[in-house]
Amino acid sequence: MPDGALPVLDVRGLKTVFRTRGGEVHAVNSVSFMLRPGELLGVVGESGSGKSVTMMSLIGLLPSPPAEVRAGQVMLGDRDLLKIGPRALQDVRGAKVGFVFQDPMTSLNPVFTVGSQIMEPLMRHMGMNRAEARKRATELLALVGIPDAQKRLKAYPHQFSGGMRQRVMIAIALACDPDVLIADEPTTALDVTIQAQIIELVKDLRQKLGMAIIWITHDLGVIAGIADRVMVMYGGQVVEQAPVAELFADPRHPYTRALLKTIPSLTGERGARLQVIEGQPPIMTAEPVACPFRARCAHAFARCEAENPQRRAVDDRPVGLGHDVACHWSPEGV
Amino acid sequence: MLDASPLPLVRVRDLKMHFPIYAGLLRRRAGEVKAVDGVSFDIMPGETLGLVGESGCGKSTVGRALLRLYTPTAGSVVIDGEDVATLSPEALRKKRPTMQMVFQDPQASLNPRMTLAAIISEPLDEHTDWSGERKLDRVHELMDQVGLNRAFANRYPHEFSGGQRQRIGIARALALNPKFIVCDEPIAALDVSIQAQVVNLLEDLQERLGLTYLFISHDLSMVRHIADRVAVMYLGQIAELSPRDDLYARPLHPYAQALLSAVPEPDPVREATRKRIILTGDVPSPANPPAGCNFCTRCPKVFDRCRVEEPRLAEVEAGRFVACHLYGDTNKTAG
Amino acid sequence: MLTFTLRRLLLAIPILLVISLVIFLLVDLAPGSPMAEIPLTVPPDVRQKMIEALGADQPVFVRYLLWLKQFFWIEPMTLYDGWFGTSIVEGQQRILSWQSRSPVFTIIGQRLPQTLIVVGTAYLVGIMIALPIGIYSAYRQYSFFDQVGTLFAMIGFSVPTFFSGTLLIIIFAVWLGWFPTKYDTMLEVTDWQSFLQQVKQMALPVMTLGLANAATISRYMRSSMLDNMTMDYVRTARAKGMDEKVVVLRHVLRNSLIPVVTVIALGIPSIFGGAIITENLFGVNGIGAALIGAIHANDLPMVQTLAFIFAVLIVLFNLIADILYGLLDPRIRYD
Amino acid sequence: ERGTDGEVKLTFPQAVSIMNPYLTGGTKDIYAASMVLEPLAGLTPEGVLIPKLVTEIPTKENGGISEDMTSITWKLLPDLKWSDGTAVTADDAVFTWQYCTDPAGGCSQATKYEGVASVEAVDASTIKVTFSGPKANPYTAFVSALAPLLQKKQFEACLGAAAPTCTDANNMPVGTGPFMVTGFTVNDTVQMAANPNYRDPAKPAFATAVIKGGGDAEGSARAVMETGEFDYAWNTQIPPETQESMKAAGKGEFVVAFGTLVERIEMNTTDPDPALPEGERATAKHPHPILSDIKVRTALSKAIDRSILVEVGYGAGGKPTCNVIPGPEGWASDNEGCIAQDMEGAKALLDEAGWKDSDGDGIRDKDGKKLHILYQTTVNPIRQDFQALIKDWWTELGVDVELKAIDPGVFFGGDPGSPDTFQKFYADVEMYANNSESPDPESYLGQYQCKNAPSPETQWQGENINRFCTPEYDALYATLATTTDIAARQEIAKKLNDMVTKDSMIVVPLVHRGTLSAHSNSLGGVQINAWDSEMWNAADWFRVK
Amino acid sequence: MTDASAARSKPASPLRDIWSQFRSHKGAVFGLCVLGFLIVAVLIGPWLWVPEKLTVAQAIKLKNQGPSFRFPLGTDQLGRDMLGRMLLAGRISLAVGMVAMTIAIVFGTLIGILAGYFRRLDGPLMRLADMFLALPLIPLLLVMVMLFRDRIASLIGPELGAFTLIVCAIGITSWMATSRIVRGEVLTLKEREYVIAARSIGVRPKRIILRHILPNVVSPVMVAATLGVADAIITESVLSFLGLGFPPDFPTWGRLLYDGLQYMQVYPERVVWPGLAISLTVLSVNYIGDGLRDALDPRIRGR
Ligand SMILES: Nc1ncnc2c1ncn2[C@@H]1O[C@H](COP(=O)(O)OP(=O)(O)OP(=O)(O)O)[C@@H](O)[C@H]1O
Ligand SMILES: Nc1ncnc2c1ncn2[C@@H]1O[C@H](COP(=O)(O)OP(=O)(O)OP(=O)(O)O)[C@@H](O)[C@H]1O
Ligand SMILES: [Mg+2]
Ligand SMILES: [Mg+2]
Repeated sequence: MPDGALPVLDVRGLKTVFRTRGGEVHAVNSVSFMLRPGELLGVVGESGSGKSVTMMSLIGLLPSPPAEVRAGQVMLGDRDLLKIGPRALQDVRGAKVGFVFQDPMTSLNPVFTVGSQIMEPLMRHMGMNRAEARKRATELLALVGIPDAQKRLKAYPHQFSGGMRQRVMIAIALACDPDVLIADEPTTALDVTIQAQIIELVKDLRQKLGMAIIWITHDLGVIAGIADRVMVMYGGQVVEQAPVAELFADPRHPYTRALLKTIPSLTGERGARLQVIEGQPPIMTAEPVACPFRARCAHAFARCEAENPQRRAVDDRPVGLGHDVACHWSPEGV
Repeated sequence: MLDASPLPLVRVRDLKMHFPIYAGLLRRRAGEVKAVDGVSFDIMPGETLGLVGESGCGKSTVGRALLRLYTPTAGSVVIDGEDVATLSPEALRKKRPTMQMVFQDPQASLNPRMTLAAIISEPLDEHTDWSGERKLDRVHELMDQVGLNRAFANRYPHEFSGGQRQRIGIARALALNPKFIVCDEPIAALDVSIQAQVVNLLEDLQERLGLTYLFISHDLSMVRHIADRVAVMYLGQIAELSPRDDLYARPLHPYAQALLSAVPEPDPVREATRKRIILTGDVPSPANPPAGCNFCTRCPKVFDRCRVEEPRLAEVEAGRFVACHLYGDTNKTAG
Repeated sequence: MLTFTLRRLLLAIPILLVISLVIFLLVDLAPGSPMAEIPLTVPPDVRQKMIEALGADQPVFVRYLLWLKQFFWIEPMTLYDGWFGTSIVEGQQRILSWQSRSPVFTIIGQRLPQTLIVVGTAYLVGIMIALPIGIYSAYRQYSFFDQVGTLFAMIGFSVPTFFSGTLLIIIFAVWLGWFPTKYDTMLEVTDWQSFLQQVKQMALPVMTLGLANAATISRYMRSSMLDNMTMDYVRTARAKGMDEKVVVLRHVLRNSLIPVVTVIALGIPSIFGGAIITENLFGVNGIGAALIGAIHANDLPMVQTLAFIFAVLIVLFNLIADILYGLLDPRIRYD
Repeated sequence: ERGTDGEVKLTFPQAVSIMNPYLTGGTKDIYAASMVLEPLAGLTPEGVLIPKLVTEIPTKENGGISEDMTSITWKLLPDLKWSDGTAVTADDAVFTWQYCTDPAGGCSQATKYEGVASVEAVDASTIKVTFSGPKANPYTAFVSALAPLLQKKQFEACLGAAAPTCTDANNMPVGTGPFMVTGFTVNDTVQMAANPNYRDPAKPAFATAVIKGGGDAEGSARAVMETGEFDYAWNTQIPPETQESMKAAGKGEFVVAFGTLVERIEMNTTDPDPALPEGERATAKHPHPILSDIKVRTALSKAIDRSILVEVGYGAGGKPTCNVIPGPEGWASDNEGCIAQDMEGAKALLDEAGWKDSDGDGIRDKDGKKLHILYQTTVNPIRQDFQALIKDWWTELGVDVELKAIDPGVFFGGDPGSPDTFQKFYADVEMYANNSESPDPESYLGQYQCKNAPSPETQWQGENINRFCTPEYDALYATLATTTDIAARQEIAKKLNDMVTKDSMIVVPLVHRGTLSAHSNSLGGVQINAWDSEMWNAADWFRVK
Repeated sequence: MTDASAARSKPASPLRDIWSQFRSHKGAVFGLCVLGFLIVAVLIGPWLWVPEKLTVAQAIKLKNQGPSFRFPLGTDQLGRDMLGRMLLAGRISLAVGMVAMTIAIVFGTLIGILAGYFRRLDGPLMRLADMFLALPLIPLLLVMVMLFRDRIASLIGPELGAFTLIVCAIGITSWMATSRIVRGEVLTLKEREYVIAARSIGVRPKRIILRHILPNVVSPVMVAATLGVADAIITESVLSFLGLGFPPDFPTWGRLLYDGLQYMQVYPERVVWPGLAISLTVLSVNYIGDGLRDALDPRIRGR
């Protein structure tokens, strides 16, 4: 991964809120990250930490109302996706940015054939005619490992198993050779042998097609297997970000550290009890003024109450490119 | 192991659950989906039996048939001395507090129109005559137990993230202090920090209340942590049933081997070097299972006999039951 | 699919027989007699003779059996004779209207075209107005357009056709003089001129009925669209970068149309049944006008036959709606 | 000149069902048929007989009627042809008589041939009708639109039970009238063309005629008076206000035919109390507890202001009346005593009868029984207005009035199983209209004979709705049946009229109603007629240029 | 932010929640106000607005007047005060509309739920619905009225009897659409996991239906209810027109509308008032239904 390459996606200070009856929910607070070409960025974090909302905010997929992107910049190449307006955004979605959602059962339209759903973006973005699109769709299906692709184009989603549907979703997302593929927990609804198939597939495709990928998941095992870099989110914020090996070897944020300890292993020692992170995730009804993790943090001190920590680099690489963390505390001492 | 120990809490014998397919002019039965086709196992009091297997292999169906949410086609399910499979509706209802379930899909298993408090207290409404105050206390207690903020009591399911929703489901199952809980992939949608809490919680509860679990999951590392014994299911049948440590150390059935190798490890170094057995193809349809061994269509070690003769679940080592011709004919069979 | 259809058709036969009996008894029990329109100056004994001549003095069951025979044997055979020049049932009494002494089926044959043209056009027009309104109202829920659409629909429901029809007559026929108020059933469309005239004379009844139809269907369309608008696949379509138009008009609409199409199919029998008040108001000599006339004149054979045909259509279109559902929704397959 | 004026378009609120007047009672059918089928003689608007297919009206003077009044002989016009070109002969008349008197045929005009012993064809053009006894009014058979001539050739196969099955003949009868049927849609449209064999070569002026049916009175009137789509609308009974506004459009005019139609209130002389056992309820066994007293009946009549009723309900289409036989001239009694409302007199009468408001609740009572009256009629906007007004007046008298409106199909249906028929009369008073179909009211007056009272024994059939029964009336009526002198008959009729109205107040006439029809200004020659079909002179109609 | 030891929060009353959401629905509030106004008007109106007592002769002179201070809505062809009649008519029409609609809805929902939930009842009940759909309405009503009018009238008096009969007649001839829709919904709801979850807790069918199924069929039922009110009011007018309805001196909106038709051209206000009243009622019921549907759905309520 050439460190100096220009990022394909550069997100700065993204803020998204939901207006609800109970007031505003600040789901995403000043999230910044960048994605370099060909890189696979893993995003982990607690449920509700704003992973999905962040990604959907990027390309305007959140229903508005209630969602509102308050601030930030999403540079895809040299364009700010938050500024270009809905029409231009449509040209980006599916073409430059592909999206794979968590639930393959409901994410495909039940009344259209799989083929037509794959062909749609091809005809929309690549200007293909039907025949071309069909040909390409067949290739795509074969690419994602569905045998007998020609015939399967005519099948309806309900005739596919969950794993196959997820492959179809991936085929759709890949259809127009996007620069960025965002996969929002693509394997959570599947089980391990199928998950293994999908992961192999994505690895394979990445090698062949060389696009940048954002992979959201709960599963640190999956991240360990495929990611180049990892971004850890908590309470709507990025709390730590590092190359995958560094993160697993030297986690800096108390949350990341705790997280890594909670996971049972398939092969290692089997402890009597799993490590847990005590306490509850924060309720994000106001703009955060303090560290969102402080209530559950073993190392919290006065400053954590008073000031929301900024991301700082752990070493000499700039924030966002190397290893950085948003914490007032550091293992070496404050 | 099956006959040496005291009386099992749950004793399943040759459980079959066939869903009929109707066809024809007079809606005759035209065939069946053999979702579960002859499953036998015991669960000792206080034990956790892990049930793993691919999607659609019939894990949930086993779980539901155990609780008589489906009426089994054949077989018996003796829970705490009573055959649940044949109980009368009223007796069954009385029996329900003993056996509970945590569901797979946290979104779908919660009524979107009920508040969290109402959902959790529903079993209490049904089976106790407690005062509102007392129920509320219990609800709050349960919410604490499963790690839900008390302030959420009046929220609706859609206002929670996936993980939080599942904890509501667990709280509901715990409400009546059951003896036996079927956990149908209860942690699948939870994030890791919560998974740990929940699993610890389940373990605590087991310790404190002597609960017995059937723990259905596809997270093999978690099953390793929580289960005492593990049954690996494939296409409506049990492929291997072994004590946990034996299984993870040395899986016998080719399917169990593939499954274990597919589990990702949260360690980039080891992940990079590990060898996986990637199975090809999908599970055959349970309405039309292959002749011979169920796994023969995907098995990397398949040989001729597999395609004609169905292997029986047999004890090949002490306490280890496998249904595979690789291990030859053995004398003892389970059940 | 075929067997499903056949099975349903077979099942329909006993139901229809029961319905026919119930209708017969009901119509018969209803007070009033075919002599009500006879002037009071006709003395009772003459009335009695007239009733005997009609066969109206026979016991109910005799008349029912006769009617059954006429309906299921003589009438179809008459048709057969007419086609093939045979004379299987020549001379046997067909179902005769008490009011006009003409065969009921001849009258229906004369009237059906008018009903189909006028009421059918109105239904089409109604659908054509309703769908866009429903779609847009749902897409912009609570917008000004939605509110106006709602208002329009509500007015459509709440204004009886006798009122809206008269209002349209006063505006378009009396004040503006654009359209005639009486439908000329003898008009034959031969050239442009007569076609224009036909269009003109259909304008008012079609407007009256179209308004009422559009109101209902647009409501269904709206709510069905709203249901589908929040589905996951809609998000997928947006993520693919599809135009808003494609998302709404292809993905959402196609799914939303499934229930609406069945509702539309269920409404089709009412086309055959005619629009009683509207037909009467504009002098369209359709089935509806025939029915109300027959009811007023206590023309039992006519009422009975029409009601039964109507029942057959309802049963039939229920089946068609089911089949349509299966055709439109690939998830549903009737075995 | 025949056929030069194009098309004449008529509209009827009720559509034509059948073109054979012998198989229908519906006025709409009879009127439509009258443009095609003709009787031997018709009646003028004045109620005078005129020859149609015959050379002259037979009388005793010209020898057409036998001295003993037992036979009448008609002579057909020479060279008379059916519209299909065949000759009209006396055989057709004989056949027509056979047709209507066949017991299995259910002929609705059977009364027209009542008392006819035989009809013979003396020769090809001479018809002799013989009665079973002396017939005071011999002009019933083959007279007026109700009893026209049928063509034997066409109807020969339709005698008796076969009558209803002859659909073609019933719908498209061959006639001698100015028009012949060219197209017939049941309950919708009758299409007609000028009869090429009509006896007057210059008539009719119109080449074709159309009768479109259906809708309501208002729509029919509008189609003539406002939109001008039609030339003639029959029976356009609409409120006076609407009449005025339609007239203002200037496209046509309303015409009224006054026959003998009288809107009246009938008083029940028997007790309709639901508490009475079925079979005794509303029978002569139990006289009415309130209305048996003539004072009460008179008081109720006096309280009504008939001119207001006319103004509200009919306008030019009605006149206040106190008679059941309000016309024609000569037959009507000059009784006008009820026209002026007399509220005070009515109150006094009730006081006198012992009905006093003893408890001050505004309702009179006697012996602890309230003066409560159930007042029923059919559903009809004008009748409901009348009910409202009359209820007001009666309430002012101190009567508690309960109203009920019944579907006309049920009310007039005569179904013995229904409690709501006018014959059963399960009410204290009821309102409807009735008329004599011919100027001579003999059969009409016969209604009030004792024997005609409906009762369970007669399956509740019978025209003596009030169960009025006095020997004097029956006796006087018997003399009417044998009196042949017109003047004497008229005297008797007036007496009979008075007996049921002003003398007994059994029948309380309200309004003498005309039938209101509308014709466009461009239709000439319309002469409205209450005694025969309104289209009686359709041959003379023409387009005003 | 997080406060695990938060003072125990009483469960907020769901009614209050629903009400607060309902209040935020402008249309619903409008509907409630209009309907409330109409109901209050017809309930206490006849006491507040007592039309002058006129003799027939006086009244006739004042017939067909336009609106004025003396007669705010004008007079009819008999010189009766229209406002007074509208108010009286509204009482009956509103009552008939609401009660008949309620009967139809309750009946339809009940049958729909039974058919959808209990497999064995499905066939028979749906055939019953088919049959009712196929029956000719007018003869059916005629028979019902013939058979029962006198009996009911002798029990509870002519007016109340007519009311009961009409309301029942309309109710039991208009439940079919609702029951079909409800059945369809129930069939899918029954397989939802939360219903299975409830079964696994041992919740009795009655409570499953009440708690889990019923609230989820509210929205289609609301639509049906809206249509039901309008239908009932209009059917009542048709019944009155056929002589099956109330005694003729009882005005109803439907009847006033029908009566006014004849005068529509000359005195358009005669049809405008009852027409407006019916439309307003239907419109407000619709909006209330909309609001209620949203208010009852927590997913929407959240917005
Ligand atoms: N429509 C909505 N209305 C209100 N709040 C919302 C809505 N959608 C999301 N949120 C809130 O936004 C926050 C972030 O949600 P998000 O879905 O991004 O979490 P996540 O990290 O993707 O969680 P998971 O792993 O469970 O998918 C959560 O607190 C959630 O409650
Ligand atoms: N009600 C039913 N009717 C017919 N077939 C059914 C029914 N329920 C389940 N099946 C079938 O039975 C088989 C086993 O289903 P089951 O839900 O038990 O699988 P599972 O192992 O729980 O899968 P997952 O991991 O996806 O939950 C599947 O093929 C399924 O299609
Ligand atoms: Mg998410
Ligand atoms: Mg499962």
